[in-house]
Amino acid sequence: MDLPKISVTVKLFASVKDIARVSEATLELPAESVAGDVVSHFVSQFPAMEGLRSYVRVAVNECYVDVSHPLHNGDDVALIPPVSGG
Amino acid sequence: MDLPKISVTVKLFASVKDIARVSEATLELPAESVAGDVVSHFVSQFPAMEGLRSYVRVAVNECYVDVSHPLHNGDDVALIPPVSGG
Amino acid sequence: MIEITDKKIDVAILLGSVQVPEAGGIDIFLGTTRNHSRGKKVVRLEYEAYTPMAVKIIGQIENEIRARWNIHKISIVHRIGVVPLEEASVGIAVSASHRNEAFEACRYAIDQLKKSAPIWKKEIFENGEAWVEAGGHVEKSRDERK
Amino acid sequence: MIEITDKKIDVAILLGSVQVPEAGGIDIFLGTTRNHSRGKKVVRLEYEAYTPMAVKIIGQIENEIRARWNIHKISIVHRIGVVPLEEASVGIAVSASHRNEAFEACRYAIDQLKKSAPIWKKEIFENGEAWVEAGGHVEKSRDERK
Repeated sequence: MDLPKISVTVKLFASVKDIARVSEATLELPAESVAGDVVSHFVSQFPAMEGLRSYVRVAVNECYVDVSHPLHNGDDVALIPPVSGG
Repeated sequence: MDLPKISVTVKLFASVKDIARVSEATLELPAESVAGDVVSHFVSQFPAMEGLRSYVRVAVNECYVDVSHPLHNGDDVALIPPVSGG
Repeated sequence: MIEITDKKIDVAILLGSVQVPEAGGIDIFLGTTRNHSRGKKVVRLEYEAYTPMAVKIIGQIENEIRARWNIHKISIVHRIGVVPLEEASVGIAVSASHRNEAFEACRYAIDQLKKSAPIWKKEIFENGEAWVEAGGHVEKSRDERK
Repeated sequence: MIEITDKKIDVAILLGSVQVPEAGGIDIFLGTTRNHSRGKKVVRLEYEAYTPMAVKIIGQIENEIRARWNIHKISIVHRIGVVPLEEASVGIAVSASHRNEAFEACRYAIDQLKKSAPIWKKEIFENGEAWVEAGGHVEKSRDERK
């Protein structure tokens, strides 16, 4: 019996986008996934992101969230490398 | 025997000018006069300046000076009421 | 006025956006592209933003400022894309009845924007480029990044 | 640039006068005519200066600032004559490599100018006027001042 899945849109920026060579991706995740799981997914797929792991913040639906924040189907997830605007 | 005299130019501004109704005057003073004597001269001539006596600063040749600053012939003396630029 | 734009920031428009008859003091801060960074010669900067979230975060900064200081108007504009030398990447204007509030609120706005707005700066050097990211600069030489 | 002028202060010119490729931050302060003062409705302001001395004193303020902060350029312009509501009576711009210096130097410049530059402000109300002088306001009603 398959576990239920959710689908989220992931937005990538700056160095993270350069490493992944993509600015947006759709990700299928187990229903009980949390924000940190999206980071883990990308780090495992792109080892070059490992160094950023401790620095990247996650935003869900345009709000910063904790890595333990539960995800829901249709969420907009953004990986936010350390910001440097201004 | 007359005491020697000096002549100074006095510049008046803002409320002091309004009271004196003149923006510049030439004043003959005894040779040993100091900056404070110019203030005294105007206060005695215009009693309405009495209230300003403790607030007015004196500048000689475009520099703030103490009331005891000795005056010389040809000096430019300015009576500086409390400033309010900006 | 809160804006993320790819156009040059016009300081006269920025000023006009906060001018009100009640204001006695206006402080304007501009962050400009500097020709040097960490000992290297910078040719230009390039900015990228997560625009809708940046607008939202900057709106939150405005709310915090209004709760802390008695100001009249505040405008925060950030430019994205290429920002040549001397030009402004960010412009903040604050009007208040008294100058103290204008200065403090403006200073707070730029400090908070730098901490939390999802905007990224890439420094373009003569022979390389780097995303500026606190905690680690991700550098590439011209040759590597084909 | 240090200037006492009877013309409107142009913020774009003020900004241009301090822009250099070495600058990372520029702070601009504008003191503007407010429609209220000590509970009264202000119609306009009028400024008078002892111009040559004001230029000299402002030059000394610039020297003090350069001794205390590492800045690139500073411009201080004061307008005299009538200054209508919302318009600037004073404009100060400071460029520096880092924003902290720009903010602090700009703040210091306006604080010192207000303390020592021989410039005077007259507030024109609906039915009277007053020279603003710390330690005592010299007021006249419209009728008295014929």
